[in-house]
Amino acid sequence: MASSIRVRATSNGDITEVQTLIQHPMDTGLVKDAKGELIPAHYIQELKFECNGKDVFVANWGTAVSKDPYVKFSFKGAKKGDDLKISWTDNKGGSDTITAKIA
Amino acid sequence: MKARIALLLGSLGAALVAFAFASPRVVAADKVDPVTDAKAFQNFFFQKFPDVKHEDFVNGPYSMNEDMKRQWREKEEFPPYEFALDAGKEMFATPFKNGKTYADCFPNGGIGIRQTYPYFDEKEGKVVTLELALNRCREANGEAPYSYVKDEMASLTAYMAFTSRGKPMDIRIPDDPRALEAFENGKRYFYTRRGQLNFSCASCHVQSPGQRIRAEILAPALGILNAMPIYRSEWSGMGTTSRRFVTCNSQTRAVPLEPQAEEYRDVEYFLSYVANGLPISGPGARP
Amino acid sequence: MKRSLTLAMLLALSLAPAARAANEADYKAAYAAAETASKEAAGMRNQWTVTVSALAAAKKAGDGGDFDRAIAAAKEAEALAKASTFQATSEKEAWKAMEIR
Amino acid sequence: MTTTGSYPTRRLIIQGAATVALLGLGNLPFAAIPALAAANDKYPEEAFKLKNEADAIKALYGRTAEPSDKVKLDAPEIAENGGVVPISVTTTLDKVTSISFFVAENPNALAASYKIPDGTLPGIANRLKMAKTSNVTAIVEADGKLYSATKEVKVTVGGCGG
Repeated sequence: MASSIRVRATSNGDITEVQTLIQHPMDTGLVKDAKGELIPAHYIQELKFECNGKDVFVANWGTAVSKDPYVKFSFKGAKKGDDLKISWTDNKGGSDTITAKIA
Repeated sequence: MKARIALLLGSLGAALVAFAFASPRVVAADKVDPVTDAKAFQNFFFQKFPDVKHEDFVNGPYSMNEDMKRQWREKEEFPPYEFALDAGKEMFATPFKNGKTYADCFPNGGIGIRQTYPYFDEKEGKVVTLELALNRCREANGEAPYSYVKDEMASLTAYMAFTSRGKPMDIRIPDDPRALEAFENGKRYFYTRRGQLNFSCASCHVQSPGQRIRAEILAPALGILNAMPIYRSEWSGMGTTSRRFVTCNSQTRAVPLEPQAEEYRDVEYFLSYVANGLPISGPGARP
Repeated sequence: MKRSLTLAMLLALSLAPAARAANEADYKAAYAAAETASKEAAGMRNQWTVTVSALAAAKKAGDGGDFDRAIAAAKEAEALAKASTFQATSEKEAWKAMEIR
Repeated sequence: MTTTGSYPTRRLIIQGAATVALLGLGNLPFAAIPALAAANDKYPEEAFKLKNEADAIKALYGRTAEPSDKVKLDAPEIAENGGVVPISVTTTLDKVTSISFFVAENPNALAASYKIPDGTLPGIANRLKMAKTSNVTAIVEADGKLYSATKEVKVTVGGCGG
């Protein structure tokens, strides 16, 4: 199954812009399903980006982050071809990770 | 006194002439004339919204409101239909149990043809939509049909729409009285009021596009299906044209018809034909 | 005097049925009428969602023995169904008024 | 610590204990900030549970923020849908170490908190959920101080009825 993480990392000059879209329900635990039962909270808590052996961005998310969450940021100190490791863990212990090449 | 009478007679005469002039137009309209209808339909919107670029109408509410357009642009940077698109591409390439694939069912392998759907099938004498053709292809190859409303069907149509992005809508009406009747049936459905709220599609999408209905900006009817299938934040998921018709019906408190009912296929035929020439922009992201 | 007497009797008569609790037969009759009206609306493919829910409410109340409420709901369903059939028939021509020409 | 004979050792030990205690105490306020900063490394469970925005800010950063026009918060006037509200922030402040977003009227005010290591630009775009019309606040922690920007975003349901 394809990874749940879609990433676009493009570098121009010293700045690399990173956009990520993750396939995840991000359930708040406050919503009822068709049968009227509460859908338990199920959301990504931490999303980490590492490049050249150091964290370049760490996101701590609550239940107010949208379904199929998206985040965009930029950082310096990387160049085309470097590896960018992205990994997330959610409140149910689920996780996923991929390594993408900076274009 | 005499002047006033003359004035009265004059205006009466003018009114009569105007009426005479207009009435053949009304009479002519009863004979189904899709070409004139399409021209009138497009001109109505081009005149009502002179500063909206013609091809922009296919972006629905975002062609009507700057603040919404900005939110849309931001979403389109990494659109939420990305997953459905990838899933559709993968499904399109995965062969059926009998080894065939969707490409064998469609002209040009199914790539870049969405703009010709729906088409009028002269053998069967009815409108065939992309969704109907896809399920027919599955059944012809021994596979179970998909729901017409979301999930797999939305992913497949998303991929096929994506391969047609930018191509102008190109719907043809063959010279066949049944095709003209289907077009007319679609037009009638579009303008007919229904549900306890007594709205027709036109009440919202012709009389008040650009205005708000609670938080939403109403899309113009011109090119309203060019972006199908759409990812709606409201559904937090994908939806096909059928799903949109079904939900619109229930919002006016009309009991929806079956997803591929004749009226739905015909109104899709009508709305696609009058949007001829405007680019395909599917899959779309909507509120 | 005679006239006012007959008036009073008439009044009493009309009040009488409401006085005694609506019974199952009345409910059955009201529900049947509502059902035929709603079938007619469905036949014209112009059923309203509120008709369906009013009919369901009538049936639920009826099954529960609350015939007063069941009859009220059935009457409402019938009225809604009739309104939707009226809408369908009048729209047969009325839609042209909105058409873009 | 070298011990000089038994008697002094006891005094030394007591003295040692005292200093350690002092240090410990003294450390608390200092430790509080690094601890909190350290807490940043750990998932700030507490802050995400709090309903009220001010409490959440305190729990996360240990102090309050002052509005600053150097923090530019970009959010729609009317959200097209409460489930997907595109919100982004940029700032000209430097030495930024953390950025967080708060939606006052949400069940829990703190929506997202980001750590900005050295070398990462202080600008983030994300999509948040909003329960209803509310003030959205972005907080930037720069050089140990907190700066904020707030904007009201209107949210309501769409559609005509159903």
